[in-house]
Amino acid sequence: MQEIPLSQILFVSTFLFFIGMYGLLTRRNLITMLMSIELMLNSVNINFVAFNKYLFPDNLDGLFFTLFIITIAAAEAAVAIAIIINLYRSHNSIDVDDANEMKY
Amino acid sequence: MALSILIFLLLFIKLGKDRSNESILNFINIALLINLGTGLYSNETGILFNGMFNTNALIVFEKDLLNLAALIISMQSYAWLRNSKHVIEFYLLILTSLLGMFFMISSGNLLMFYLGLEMSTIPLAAAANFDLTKRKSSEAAMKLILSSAFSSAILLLGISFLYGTTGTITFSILTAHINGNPLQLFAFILLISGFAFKISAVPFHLWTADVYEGSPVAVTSFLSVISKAAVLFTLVNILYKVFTPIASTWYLVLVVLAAATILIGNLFAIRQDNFKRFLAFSSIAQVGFILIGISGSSQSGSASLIYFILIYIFSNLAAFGVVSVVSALADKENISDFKGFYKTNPILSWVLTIALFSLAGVPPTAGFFGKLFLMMAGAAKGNYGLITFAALNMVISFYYYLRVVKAIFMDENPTPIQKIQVPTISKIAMYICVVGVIVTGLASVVYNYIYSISIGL
Amino acid sequence: MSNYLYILWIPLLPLATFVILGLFGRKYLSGIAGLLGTASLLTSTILSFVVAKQYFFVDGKVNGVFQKIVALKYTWLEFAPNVSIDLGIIVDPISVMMLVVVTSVSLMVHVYSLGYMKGEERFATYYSFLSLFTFSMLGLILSANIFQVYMFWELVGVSSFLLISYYFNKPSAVAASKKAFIVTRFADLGFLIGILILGYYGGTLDIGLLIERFTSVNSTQFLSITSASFLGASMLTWGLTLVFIGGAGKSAMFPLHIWLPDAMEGPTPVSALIHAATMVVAGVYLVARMFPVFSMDETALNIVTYVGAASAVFAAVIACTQTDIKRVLAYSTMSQIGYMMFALGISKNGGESGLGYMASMFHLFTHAFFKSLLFLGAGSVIHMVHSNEMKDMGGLRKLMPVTHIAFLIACLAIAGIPPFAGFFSKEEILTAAFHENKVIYGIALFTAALTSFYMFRLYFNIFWSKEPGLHSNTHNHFDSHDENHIDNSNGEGPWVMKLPLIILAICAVGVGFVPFSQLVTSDGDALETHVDVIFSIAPVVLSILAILLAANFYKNKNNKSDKVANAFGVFYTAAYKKFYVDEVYIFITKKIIFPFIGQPIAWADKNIVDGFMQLLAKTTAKISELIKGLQSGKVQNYAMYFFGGIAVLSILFLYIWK
Amino acid sequence: MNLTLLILLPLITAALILLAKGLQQIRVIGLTGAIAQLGLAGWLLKLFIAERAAGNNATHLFESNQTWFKALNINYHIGIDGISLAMILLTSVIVVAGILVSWSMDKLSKEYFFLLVLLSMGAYGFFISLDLFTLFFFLEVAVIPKFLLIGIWGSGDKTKSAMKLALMLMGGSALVMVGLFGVYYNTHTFDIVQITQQGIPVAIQKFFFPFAFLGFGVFAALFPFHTWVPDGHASAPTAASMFLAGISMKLGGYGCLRIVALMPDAAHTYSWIIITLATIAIIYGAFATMMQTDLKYINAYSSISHCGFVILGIGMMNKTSINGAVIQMVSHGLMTALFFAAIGMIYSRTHTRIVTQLGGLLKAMPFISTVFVIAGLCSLGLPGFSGFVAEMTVFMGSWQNSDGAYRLATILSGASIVVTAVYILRATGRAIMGPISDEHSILTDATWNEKLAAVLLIVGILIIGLAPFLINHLIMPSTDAIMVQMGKVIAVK
Repeated sequence: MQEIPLSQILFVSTFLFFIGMYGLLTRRNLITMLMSIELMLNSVNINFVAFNKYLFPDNLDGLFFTLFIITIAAAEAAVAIAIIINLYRSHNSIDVDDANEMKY
Repeated sequence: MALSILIFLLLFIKLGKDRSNESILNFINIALLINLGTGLYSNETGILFNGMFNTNALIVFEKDLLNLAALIISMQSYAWLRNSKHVIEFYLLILTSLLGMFFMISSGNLLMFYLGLEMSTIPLAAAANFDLTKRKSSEAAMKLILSSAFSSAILLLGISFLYGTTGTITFSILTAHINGNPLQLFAFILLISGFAFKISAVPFHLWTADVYEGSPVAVTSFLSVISKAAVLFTLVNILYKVFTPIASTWYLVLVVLAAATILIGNLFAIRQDNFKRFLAFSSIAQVGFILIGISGSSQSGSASLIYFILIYIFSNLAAFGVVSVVSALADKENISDFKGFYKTNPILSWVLTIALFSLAGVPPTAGFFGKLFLMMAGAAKGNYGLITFAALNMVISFYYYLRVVKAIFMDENPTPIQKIQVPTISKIAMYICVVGVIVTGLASVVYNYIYSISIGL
Repeated sequence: MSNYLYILWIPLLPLATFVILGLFGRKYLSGIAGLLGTASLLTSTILSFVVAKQYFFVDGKVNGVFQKIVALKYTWLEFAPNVSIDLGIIVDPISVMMLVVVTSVSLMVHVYSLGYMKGEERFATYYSFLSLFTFSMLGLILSANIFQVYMFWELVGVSSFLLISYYFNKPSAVAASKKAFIVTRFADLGFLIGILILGYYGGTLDIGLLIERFTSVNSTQFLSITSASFLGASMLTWGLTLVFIGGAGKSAMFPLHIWLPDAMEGPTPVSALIHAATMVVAGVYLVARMFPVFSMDETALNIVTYVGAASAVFAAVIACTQTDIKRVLAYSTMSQIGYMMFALGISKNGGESGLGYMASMFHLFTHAFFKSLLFLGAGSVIHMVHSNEMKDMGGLRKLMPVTHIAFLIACLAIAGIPPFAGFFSKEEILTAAFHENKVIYGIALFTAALTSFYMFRLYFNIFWSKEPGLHSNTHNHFDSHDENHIDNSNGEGPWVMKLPLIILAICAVGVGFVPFSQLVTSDGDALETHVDVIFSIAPVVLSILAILLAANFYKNKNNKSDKVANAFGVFYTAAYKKFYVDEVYIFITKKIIFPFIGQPIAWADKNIVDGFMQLLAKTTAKISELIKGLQSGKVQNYAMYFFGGIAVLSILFLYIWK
Repeated sequence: MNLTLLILLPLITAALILLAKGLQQIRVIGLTGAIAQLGLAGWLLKLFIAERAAGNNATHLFESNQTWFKALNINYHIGIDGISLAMILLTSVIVVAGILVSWSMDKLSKEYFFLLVLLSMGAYGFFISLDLFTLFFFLEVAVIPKFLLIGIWGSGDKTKSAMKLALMLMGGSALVMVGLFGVYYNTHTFDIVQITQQGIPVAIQKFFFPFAFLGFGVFAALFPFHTWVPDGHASAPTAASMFLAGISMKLGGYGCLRIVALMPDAAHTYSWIIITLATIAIIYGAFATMMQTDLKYINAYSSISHCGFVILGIGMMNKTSINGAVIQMVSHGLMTALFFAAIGMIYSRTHTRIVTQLGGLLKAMPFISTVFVIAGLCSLGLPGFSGFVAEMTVFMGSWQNSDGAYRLATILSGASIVVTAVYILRATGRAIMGPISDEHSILTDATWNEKLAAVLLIVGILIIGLAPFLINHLIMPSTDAIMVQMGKVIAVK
């Protein structure tokens, strides 16, 4: 079996990233937005792994980084969801556009 | 280093027992004081985790600044915390994020830096939501967490590209591999945007105002002073140490950001009525000046940055101190509420006024020196167009600072804020700030020390 | 020559009086103020007579020529090396002559005022101002430095301002004082620039040096000033003309005369002192002082001549039509000064042809006495009648005999009837004119005739024309005189008012016989003059005819004069309206300067210059309003902007500035 | 002696004022402090003259130079020459007078006197600085007190005027700042003395001179940056107006002079612009004044016109004219302070400043009216008062420039003295003379403190006016030094 070239993987990751961004910018539901951010983070993970595997296989910086990203993403998500829950308590909705009292 | 451990210690001590808020608060403040003291005395240069965590005189000094700020903030928020149920949690969050900042400042590679960044951000998002019942508070937290997550995603993308092009995440090695090819530049821009988001430089600043307005005053001041300061320190470290090969590029980036930041910050600040929001935009404008200073990319550049941060801590916290007391005890947060403030609360008014003058950069307050030195550092590059632009923007900033002074002293108001009984600790904090504001400038020894320890390009 | 240093006391005494009265007069000294002032002035007068004796008859002459003696020179303000204002005292024929005139006339006025101003509320202030004026006038006379002249020039102006507006709650007086000050100020500007020019080219402000440098034809200064020219005229001409404008302003030469008639709003003794005898001749004095320089420049001299002549006849014509007696006198003053001016204008420097100079000074000398006499007489009349208008007077000869005689003498003197003083001086002037310039001679003759006509018109209107006692004094009372003046019982007033009249009357007869040509000449060298009877016939006869005409018109009440007036028609009204010069001025100031310069500037300052600053502020605010949409409050837009920012930066740095 | 005393004394006074209790204590302390300043200044004068007599011909006397910000080579370098000494004397006199006229200021008196003293401190510091940084520091120190003084104790549309004043002055100082940076980065020092020794490259001068000069020009009410003057002065309380016109505007003139001395080549290049602006200011100010009806506006606009003479004298760049400029600064300071004092006294009694509503005040309040008239006469340049000396010296000096355009400028500015006469006499004729209205006829004359203040200022005016050689001897050597360092001593023919 022959290897998948780096470029294609990078393409996938970039694609993923922009999907994530698209989701973030268009979706109204906070949870969905959070998920799209996760997508972006994952695309970054793919980057790291790919770089590490293809370009610099001799040390594991990339992999470590990925691990840490995953952990922190989890933490972030946890806090974010907590906040969203609280937001739901106060606003009775998790639609992002309902939360725009503060402007200008 | 020592400081961080200390923090953890007193965190765990508090977790178990439950005391009356006052005692806890006093205890914490004392602990923070000790912490600050140790910080001032521990001055060793060292490297841990093979270069992931390093420290030296400069970094220690920066940490001391942050400790000082943390102490002042906690003293000021006394009035607010006294009758809140979650004191310990609050401190847990705040101090964790402080610790995160320490990691970030003394980080030796991108991974450590990223950890520190997140460690400092996420708790703050939670803390922003601390007024659990307030709608604004939760909205602010939501905005903060979402946009910071987004920004860190961008940042990570940048880092990943950087890694991809250089093959390392260690600063010391990184420098050698930077050759300014397009992908690297792009990565760098992503990285800078991540920073710009944290220090809320235009156009990455939009979350600032809302979050500042929504979150509790203590958190706001923490955000506006400490987290900003920490990120700026790191930024300078990275720019001056790591990205030296593309200095010409990042100089231009900084110029663009600075100009935009000053202008937009000022233009928005003119209109604000909510005091926290007003301070948010004013602090944005301040960041613009700081960026000018950094762009000087010289020893005096970084020195003036740190110097300004010190002054900024004093002056901004003095302002926030007054605001927090007023909002906690009189539940007023609008500038228009401050009309005729002088009649009822002369002392607070003077504190606020001096703070604002210092922010505006009026002698003999320290702000004058701070701003002037930033500008001087920037002028070293000979880019007088930018300097003139900034100087004229200072006039705009004068307008809105003086507007507040005008409200306090000159405007008539049938129902001014009633006399406020300021708790002793907060009072002490304010006095510390005021003294700082006045002394830091005139006593040149401060600046000279900072200069001696700070780094050039 | 420091043995003239005591001259210093002559101006200093009045100054001291001024200071003392000015500081403490109101409160403590209001009783003795008059006496104090008079006493100090008496001393100065005596001193100045001593000076005159010493200078003219003891040691003024050095081998037959009167010297210019600089008795004092103190550098007061140094602009630059050897360009400085030096306070100095110059002693030469004209200054000594003026010393005598000013001090004695001023003394007379001081004495007279003791009665005339008695009981005034601001009696002390009045005397302090009088002293101030006397001081400044003396200072002006003694100035050895042209800038010093300018200083005292201004001081004279301001003291005249203060005295005219003495009745400060009387709007017309205030207006008159303003007018006087501003018009003369305008002229002074010319003077100042003239000084700057002369000083610049002369390299000094010292009059002696200036004269010395500008009269030696091949001195570098003279060459530079004559070679430099502007608008076709040499700088010398410009400088002198501008200086003359200054003089013309003070001496009320046409067209800068408009302030003089209004200045009559001041107390009458003041008019006698300032606006008849002393200040108004300052212009003549100035020209005489600079005469050697003037004589180097034909153009300037011609200007002097024709302005003088024009003013002389112009004023005389107007004088014939006025009904306010003080105004008549004012115009006659103007006309007489015109005489002096053109006499200077036609003169040459030194020798026989310097006759005009001598004549002019002589006329100045005599005129001072009889004109002040006329004013004081008029003052007595007004004091009694409480009105300035001829129609309120008449037939007073019985009621006030002394005044009547004095006034008559003065009229004869000014009309140039021998052997009164005016005759001699006027004679000299006519002779000079006859020799130099026939046109001027004609004008002079005509003016002389007019003079005697209007003077006697005045005389008859006051003292004859009606039957004694018929005059009504119920007419408009001076609101400046309070009750104790209004009753007629005091007749001609106390002896302090009569005495000066008598003394001056004697002078008006006597001073003609002063051997003036021996003493005051352009070059200090004595000048032989002889009264040529044949020559004198024409003017004298003319004057007498004019007097008879006046008698015919006005001796008894009749309407001949009105017929003549109607015969002249438009011309008469024009003259009566002073040829509308005032109107022109008012038009220029009120209708042109204020609305077309002042108001636009004031408007522009509010709306354009300041408006621009306002606009900046407004625009800033506006912009911040416009862009507030950026802060939409929607976190997704924030992310969008974030992304946009990255995009912009990337484009900038990856494609544009790479 | 140690010049720092000049700064410490006001500081101590201010501190004591803060500690004092009650109006009586406060104002007594304030007055004592002010008189102490006056004494100090006088003593300084005495020492100065003694030094000079002893043959000490150094440009600056009583120099002292401490390092301040070592890293940036910023020094606290102070010292005085004749010009600064004249300015210091002026300041001290005006401070005393200002404290005296605000004797009965009962609204927030503590803050009021505190700010006044602070302002004076700024002025002193400014005048003794020989280091551009220190100079700039004190320049800005003197701004904010004005804002508060006008905004809190002012009258009319006070906050707007205060804001306008503060912003425009700050704009000015911003420009100054840029200029100073330019100088700094091309000479690596802020020290005036050093800079004059090593000189500044001409190209640099040409680039940065406009910044610095216009910056100070804003303070000196240079056209078209003068619009803060009328509103500011009109709204300010009496003492503040006196300080503003008497001291602050002098900061500008003094600064301009120093800048010209620092960058003579650039100044020479741009002198025609400077002179044009100055001439416009003179004429324009005079005519604008003619149209005013509010006494304070009259004086404010006339200040614009008079300060034009300062700029004119500086722009003409010869010894005499610069002498004139300095004398004019002092003279105008005293004169305008006197004027504002008189206006303040009138206003506090009649509660109106509109000329047409006044009249015949001479009857009710002879002293105040006399003061007013004296101020007026001084302002229209009557011999015997300082105005005459100053303006004549400026004329004389500027006339030395034989260039036609400069001559024209001189003549035009000379013409302004006529206009001055017009508006002064209009004001006097309406307000002081003429018939008095009944409700004004019962008003009282000046109180002892007002009299004292007025007399003090008048004495100052008279000293200059009657014995100009005194001040001339004081400043002449310094102007000589300036001319030498400008390398163009235009010897008067």
